[in-house]
Amino acid sequence: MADMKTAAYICKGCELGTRLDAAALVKTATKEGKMHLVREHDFLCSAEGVAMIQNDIDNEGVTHAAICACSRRAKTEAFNFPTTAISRGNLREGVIWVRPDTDEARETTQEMAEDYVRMACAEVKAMTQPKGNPNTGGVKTLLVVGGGISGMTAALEAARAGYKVVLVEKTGALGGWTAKLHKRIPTREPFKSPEDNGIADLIAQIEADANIKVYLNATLAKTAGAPGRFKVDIAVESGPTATEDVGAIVQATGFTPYDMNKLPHLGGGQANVVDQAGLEALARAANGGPIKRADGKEVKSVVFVQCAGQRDTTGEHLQYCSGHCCNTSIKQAMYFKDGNPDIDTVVLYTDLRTPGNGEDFYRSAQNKGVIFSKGAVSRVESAGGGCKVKFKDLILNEETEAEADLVVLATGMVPTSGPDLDALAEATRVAEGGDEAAKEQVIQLRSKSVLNLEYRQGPDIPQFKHGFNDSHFICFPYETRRTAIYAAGPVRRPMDTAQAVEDATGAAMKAIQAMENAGLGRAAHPRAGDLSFPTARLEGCTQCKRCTVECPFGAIDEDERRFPLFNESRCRRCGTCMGACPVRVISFENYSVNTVGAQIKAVDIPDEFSEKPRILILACENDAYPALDMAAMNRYEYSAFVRAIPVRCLGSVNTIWITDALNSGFDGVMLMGCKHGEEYQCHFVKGSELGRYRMSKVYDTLKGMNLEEQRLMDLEVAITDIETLPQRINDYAAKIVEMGMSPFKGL
Amino acid sequence: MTSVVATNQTILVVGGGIAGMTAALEAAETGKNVVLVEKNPYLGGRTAQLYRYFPKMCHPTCGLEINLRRLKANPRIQVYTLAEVTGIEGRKGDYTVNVRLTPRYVNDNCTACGECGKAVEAEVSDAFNYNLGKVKVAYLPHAMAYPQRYVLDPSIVGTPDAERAKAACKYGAVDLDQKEETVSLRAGAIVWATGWQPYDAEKITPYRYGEFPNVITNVEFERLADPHGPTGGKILRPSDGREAKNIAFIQCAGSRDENHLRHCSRFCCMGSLKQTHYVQEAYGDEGKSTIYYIDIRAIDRFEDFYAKVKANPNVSFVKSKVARISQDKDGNPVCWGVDTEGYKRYATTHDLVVLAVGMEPSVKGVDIPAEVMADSSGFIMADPQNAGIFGAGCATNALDVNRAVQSATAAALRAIQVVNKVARAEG
Amino acid sequence: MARKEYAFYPGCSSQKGASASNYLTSVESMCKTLDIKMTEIPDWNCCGASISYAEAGELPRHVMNARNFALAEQNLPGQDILATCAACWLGARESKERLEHSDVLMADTNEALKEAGLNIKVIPEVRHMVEVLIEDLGYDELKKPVKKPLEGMKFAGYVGCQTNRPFGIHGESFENPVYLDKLIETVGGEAVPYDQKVTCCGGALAFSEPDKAQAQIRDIIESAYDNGAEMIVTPCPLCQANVEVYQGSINKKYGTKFNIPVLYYSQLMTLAYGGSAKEAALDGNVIRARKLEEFAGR
Amino acid sequence: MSDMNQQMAARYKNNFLKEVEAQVEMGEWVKMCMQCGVCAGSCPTNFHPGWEHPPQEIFMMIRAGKREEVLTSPSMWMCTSCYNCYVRCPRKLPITHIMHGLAEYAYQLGVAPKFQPTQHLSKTFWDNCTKTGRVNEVKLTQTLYFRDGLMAGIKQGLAMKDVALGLVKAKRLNLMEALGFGHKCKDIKGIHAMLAKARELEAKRKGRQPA
Repeated sequence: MADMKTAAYICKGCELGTRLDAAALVKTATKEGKMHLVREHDFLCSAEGVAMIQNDIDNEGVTHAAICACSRRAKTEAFNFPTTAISRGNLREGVIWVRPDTDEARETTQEMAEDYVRMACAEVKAMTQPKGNPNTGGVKTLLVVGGGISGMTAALEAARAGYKVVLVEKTGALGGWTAKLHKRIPTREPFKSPEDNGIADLIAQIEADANIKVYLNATLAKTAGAPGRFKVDIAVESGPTATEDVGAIVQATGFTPYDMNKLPHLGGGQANVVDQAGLEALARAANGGPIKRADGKEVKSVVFVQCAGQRDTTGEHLQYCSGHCCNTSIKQAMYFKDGNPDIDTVVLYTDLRTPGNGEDFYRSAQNKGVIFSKGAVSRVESAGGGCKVKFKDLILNEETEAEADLVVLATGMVPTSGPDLDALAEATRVAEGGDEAAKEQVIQLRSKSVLNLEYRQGPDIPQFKHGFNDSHFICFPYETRRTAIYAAGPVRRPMDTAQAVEDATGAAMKAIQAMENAGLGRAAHPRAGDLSFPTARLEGCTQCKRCTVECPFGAIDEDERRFPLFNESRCRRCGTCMGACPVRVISFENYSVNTVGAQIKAVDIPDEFSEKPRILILACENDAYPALDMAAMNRYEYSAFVRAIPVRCLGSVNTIWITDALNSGFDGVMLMGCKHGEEYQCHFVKGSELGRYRMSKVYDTLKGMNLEEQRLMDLEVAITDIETLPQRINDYAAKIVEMGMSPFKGL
Repeated sequence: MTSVVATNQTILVVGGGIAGMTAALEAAETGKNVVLVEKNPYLGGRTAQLYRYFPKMCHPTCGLEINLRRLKANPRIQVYTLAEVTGIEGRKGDYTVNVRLTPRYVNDNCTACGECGKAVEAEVSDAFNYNLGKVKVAYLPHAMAYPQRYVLDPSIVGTPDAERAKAACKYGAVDLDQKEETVSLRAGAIVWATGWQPYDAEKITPYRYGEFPNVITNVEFERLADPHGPTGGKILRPSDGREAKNIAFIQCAGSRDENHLRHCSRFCCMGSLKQTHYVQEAYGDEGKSTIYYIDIRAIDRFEDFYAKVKANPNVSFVKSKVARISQDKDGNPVCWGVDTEGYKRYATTHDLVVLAVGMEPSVKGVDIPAEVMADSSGFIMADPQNAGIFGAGCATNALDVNRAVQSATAAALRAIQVVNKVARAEG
Repeated sequence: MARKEYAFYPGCSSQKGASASNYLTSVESMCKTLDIKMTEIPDWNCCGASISYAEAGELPRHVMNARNFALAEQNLPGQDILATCAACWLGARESKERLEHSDVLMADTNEALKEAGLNIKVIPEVRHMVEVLIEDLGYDELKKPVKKPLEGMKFAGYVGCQTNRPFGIHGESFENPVYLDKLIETVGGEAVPYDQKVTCCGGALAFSEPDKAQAQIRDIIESAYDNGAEMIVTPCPLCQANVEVYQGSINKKYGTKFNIPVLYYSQLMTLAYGGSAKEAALDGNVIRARKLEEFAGR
Repeated sequence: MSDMNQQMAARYKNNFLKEVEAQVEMGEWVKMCMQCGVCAGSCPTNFHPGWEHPPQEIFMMIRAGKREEVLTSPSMWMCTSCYNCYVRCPRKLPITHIMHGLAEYAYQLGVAPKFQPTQHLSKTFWDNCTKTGRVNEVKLTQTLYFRDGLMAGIKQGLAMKDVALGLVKAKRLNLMEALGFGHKCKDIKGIHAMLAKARELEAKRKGRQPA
C-alpha cells in the first residue's frame, strides 16, 4: 500500500519503563520494525497518551499503529481508533508480569519484549483495516416457517418492531398444535386453572397486520442466497410457486407427538387409550360438557401415565423428557375435575416436573382432588369396559393396579427438523458410488427437508441432540450454525406454549439483528460486528474444495467451475477456510496467513549455541489467550523462551505457520485450543477439532525434516487453566531444552 | 459530575448479569443505543461466580469472555457499575430515570497494575466468594472483572490505607474525593434484569445453616470447587479444613415449601447433579455424593445428564426431604429422615452438607416502579398494560442460564419495538 | 393497683396436691415480686389436653375450652387468659383459633354452651406465662428485681414441645428457641447448649408407652449431663414430671445413674428475687435440688 | 359400632379418601401431601423401629383406598403431639391433628386395635376430667393401672411405687383424692349437659349416630 504510514508506540507505564530498556525497544521498532514513526510514553493509555496517538493519526497521517503496551484485552476503550489498523505488542501481560524481576532474568525478559515489538510491527504492516462490504444484501423481510404459536409469535413480534414478514404454513390454517388444545397451561397468577389457548386472538392479530403476508398450504421448495439476500421459492398447494426475497429465517416447524403405537405394552393403539393430543380432541369435542370416549361412553375414571415412551433407557424410545407433559396432564386432569369433581383422576409419575410456578398448578390440582401416585407403570391392558393399569407403587413399595374408563399416555415431542445432515452426507457419498439403495435413501431424506437450502453443506440446519435444532451453547441459545436462520419453539427444544412464545420472540430478535448486520457487512455472533471477510486469490486456487467442505457454517459454495464461492453474510469470520487452504489463497484484511506468518518470521532466533530455545505458542483468542493473560495478572511466571500469538480459532491455523516456524529455527510449537469432541467448547464448532486433525498431518512433515514429534505440542486449554497453564508451558520448555536445539537455526 | 448521553430512543438495561448483558448486547448489535447499569463494581453477575455449567461442564467465564469482547467492541453501550436505579418517571417511550452512582474511588486512569492492592493492609470479607474468604481493601473483584479497574472498599476512606493506596498509584487513578451522586437519564424503554438471590438458608431452621459450619449452600460450594475460589478449588470443610469426601446434597432447601418459597427454583436439581461431578473430579472413587430429593427435575434433554450421574456408583439418591440436621462430636453433620420409597429410616453422617437453596428474585422488596408488575413470589410478570418496562432473566422466573438468556433476548426485542416506534414517530 | 392483670387459668395439674402444685406456688411468689395480678377464672374446667382426642372427638374438646373463655369473658372482661401449663395454653389456643375460623363450629359451640347457661361473643387472648413475662414485661424488667443472681450454676433449658410448636413464643425458632436460656441468664445462671432442647419427652405416652417415652427422656437427660448441666429447667408441667419422676426406672432399665433435678423457670426466678426455698417450692421436687436449697439458705 | 363401620364404608362407596375428608378432623388436607417424607423423619426417631406406617405413607394408603389397613393401624396412636411434623411440612398439612383425627375415627368405628394402651389412656383421661370438670390424678393413675385387672394393676402399681411415693413425699400426689376428695367444678351438671349436646351436634354434623 502506497499511502501506508506506520507508527509504533512504546509504553513505559506499569513498570514497563523500569523493567525494560525502552530505548532499546524504540531502536528495535525503528531499525528492525522499520516503522516510520516511533514514540515512547510514560503512560500511554492516559488521555494525554491517547491524544498523542490520535494526533499522529489526524496530522501525521498514521494509518498503521503498533501499540506496544499491555494485552489486547486490556485498555480497549483507550486504544480504540476505528479507522486505523492496530496491532498490540503485549509487553505487560506477555512479558514483565510473567517474568521475575531479577538481574539474571533481565536479559531474556528484554529479548522477549523486543520480539513482541518486532512481531507487533510485522503484524500491523501486513494488516489493512477492514471497511466492510455494504453490498452483501439489504433485504429486511423476515421469513417465518411454521404457523403455530411459535411462528405466529415470531411474525407478530417482528412486525411490531416494524419489519415485513412472510409466514409460510404447510397446513390450511394457522394455529398449529396449540389451536388443537382445549385450553392451555396457565401463564399468569394464580396458576390455578387452565386458560384459553389464545390462538383465535393471535390469528386475528396476524390477519390484521399489513406487514405480515401469509401463505397457507405452502412449503419451501427452494431457499437460495444468503442473509440479507435469500430468495425462497414457496410451493403453494394447487397454485403457482411464489418467490420471495427475505433477509433472515425463523424456523418454527414444531413437533409431532411420539407415536403411541410404538408403546403396545402401555396400551398404545388399544381402544380407550389416547395420547395427550387425543385427550385434547375429546375435551374439545365435549366442549365443556362431560368428556366422552371414542365409543361415546362418558368417562368416570381416568389414569394418566407420565413419561410414556420418554426418559427411556432401553434405546427403543425417547431418551429425553419433554418438559411440558407433567403440567399438561395436570391441566387435562382438571378438564375432568372442573367439570365433575366425582370423576376419579389419577396421575402416575416417577418424578413430577412442574418447575417455577408450575408448583402452584400442581398444588391446585391436588386441591381439586387429582390423585398423584409415584408409580412405575409396567402394563396397560383393556379390561371390562375400560383399562387396567399395572404399576409398582414406589411409596407403598408394592405391585398394584388401577382400573379406569380411559388411559392417557403422556408421550413426548418429536421435532419436525428435517433430515439429519450427517446421515444425508453419508448417504450421498455412498450414492455417488452408484449404490441404488443409497440413492433411494438420499431422495427419501431430502423429501423430509424443511428449508431446502441450496447450501453446499445440505438442505437444512444441523441438528444437535435427539434431532432438535438447538444451540450447543449454554450462554448462547441462539448460536446457530446457519447464519441468520434460527430455530424457535419445540423444534429447537421440547417446551410448552409459554416457553415457545418467549423463545419465538428471542429468535425474531436474532433474525432481525442478522438482517441489520448483513446489510452492513457485519459478522454475526460470536465475532459480532467484525467487518473483515475472507477473499480468495482464485488464480492460485486448486479447487481442492477443502474450504467448502470444512466451513462450519456452510458459507462457501462452489461455482460452476468448482471454485469456492464465498457468501460473506453467511460467514462468521473464524478463518477455518484460511487454515484449510493448502495453497494459502484465502485471507482476511486484518487476519491472514501473512499477518501471523510475518510475526513468526519477525522473531529473532538466537543461534544454536545460545542455549536459548524459541517456542511458538498459537493460542485460541477466546480461551487460551485470556488464560495466559489472567495467569500474568496473578504473576504466575513462565518461560522466557515462548512467543505467543493469538489466533481466531485453531481451525484458522494454517500448517504453513508450523512448518515455517520450525524451518526458521523455532525449537517447538505449542497449539492451545479449546475442548473438542461431543461436549466441544469451540464456538466455531469444529474449529479446534479440524486444527488438531490438520496438525496430525504435520507430524509426517516433521519426520521428513528429521525433527522429533515432540517439537509440536497440542494442548487442550480451558479459560480457567490459569494456574496449570504456566506449569504446562514450563514443562514443555524443559522438555525442549532436554531435547536440544533445533538443527534448523540460521539456515 | 458524570453525564450520561441518552435520549428517548435509548434502551436502559438494569442489571449487568448474563441476562442484562445479553439484552444490552442484542439491542446494541441491532444498532440501538444502550445504557447498562450494574450495582456491583463488575459485570457478569452470578454466572461469574459459578465454576462450571450443566450439562456441558464448561466454564461460565468462557461465555463471559465472549460477551465482554462483544461489549468492548461495541461503542453503542455505555456501562455504569456501582450504579443503582432509584426512581423512574414518565411513560413508555419517554422515561426519566434517576441512577445513584456510588464511588469506586478509582478513576479511568487505573491500569489494573495492582500497586494499590500491594500497598494497603486492611482486609474485608470477599463478597465475590460469598464471604468465604477475605480481600484487601483495594482489590480487583475477580480475574475477569470488567471494567478492569481496582475498587477501594468504602471502609478505607479516612484510614492510613487510603493514603497508602493513593501514594502507590503512579497514575492518579486513586481518587478519594469521589462522592456519591445521582444522575438522571432518558430512556424510551427499560429492561429490568436484576436477577436473583439465593434464599436465606438460615431461615430453614432444621438445617442449622449458620450454626453448623459444615452445612453450606450450593452457591458457596461453587466457590469451593472453583480453582480461583477461596480454597484454590479444594473441597475442604469450613470447620477444620479437612477434605470433604462424603457429601450430602439436600434438594428443595427453601423451594417447593410454603414456609419458604412456594415455587420450584428449577435449576437446583441440575445444580446438585453437576456438583456431584466436582466431588468425583476432586476425589475419584473416594468421593461419595448423596442426593436427598423429592422429585429430580432434570427437564428435557438434561435427562441425559441425570442418566449419566445415576450411572455413577459414587452417587446415591434418596427420595426424601431431610427432616433435620444434627452435628456429632467431630463436627460432622448428620442427616435425619426417612427414605419414602419403602419407608426406611436413616441418620446418616456426612463430611459436608450442601443445601440446594432456591432462587428468590432480587427485585423482591426492592422499590421498583409501579408499572412493573410482580407476582406473589416477587417475579416480574409480563405487563398487560404493555408498558415500556420489560423483565428479563431470573427477575421474571426461576430459570437456568440458557433460559435466562432466551428471556433476555426476547426482552431486547420488546424494548426495540418501543424505541423503533418512537423513532418512526419522530421521523 | 397491679401493673398487669390477667384471668388466670391454672389447669388441673397446678392445683393443690396435684402433680405441678410446686409450679403454682413458685409462680405465685414470682408474680408477687413482679406485681402481676392473676385472678383465677371462677369454676374453670379442664382443657381436655391433647390426649383426650380419641374419646372426646372435636366439638366436645372445643366446648370444654369455650366454657373457660365464656367464664373469663363474663367475670373478668377485657383480661387476657393466662395459662401456666403448656398443654392448657396450647389446647385453649387451638380451640380459639379453630372457633374463630369456623362459623359452623362457633355456632355449634354456642348452642352447646347454652346448656350450661353460657355463650361467647369475643374470645379473649390466650397467653402463656412465659409470653407474658417476655412480651408484657421484657427481660430488662425481669432482671431488675434480681437480688441473688444464680452465679456459677449450669442449667439445661428444656423447652420441649408445646410452648414451642406449633404456636411457639413470638420470634423464636422451632428448632432452637432461646427464650428459656435468656430467662436463665436473666437470673444470673448459665444456660448450657445441648442438642435435645426441643426433643419430645413422650408427653402423655409416658403412661401408655412408657418404654418408648423413657427412651426419649434418657436422650434428653444424657445430653444435658454431657454438656455439663447441673439442673434442668422447663416451662411445662408434663415435661417436668416426665423428665423428673422416671429417672429411677430409666436407671434400672439402662444402668444409668441419673439424678438431675428438674425445675421450673419460676422456681429459679423466685430464688433469684430473694425468695425462700418454701416460696420457690423446692420441697416440691422429687429429686431435690440441694444446690438451690443451700443457695436459698444463704 | 361395627355396623356403623360398614355403613360408613358403604356411604362413601369405598372411596376412602372422600370418607376421610368428610369424617376425619382436618381430613381434607390428606390430598395435599406431596410425599416428601419430612413428617416421617421428624417424628421422634428413637421410637425404634419406628411406626408401622409414618404419616406420609398413611396418606398414600388413604389415597390408595387401603381403608382396613389404615383404620386398624396402631401408627396414629403413637403420636406424642410434639408437632414437629406439623411445623416442618412444606405443604402445611396439620399432620398432628390428622393423626389424632384418624385415631378418633377408627376408635369411634370400633375398628382401632384392641388393647391399644394410648386409646385406653385417651378414654380414661376424658372420662376422668369430664366427670367432675377437672382431672383427678389419683383415680386417673388407678384406672390406668387396673385396666387389665387387679393383678396386673398391683404389678404396675409396684413397678411405679417409687414414682408414686416420690410424688406423695413432694405433696404432688394426694391419695385422699382416691376417696373422691378431688378438685371439682361447681357446675358439673351444666358441663355434662353441655358435653352431651356437643356430642349430639357433632354426631349430627358428621352423620354418625350418637355413640
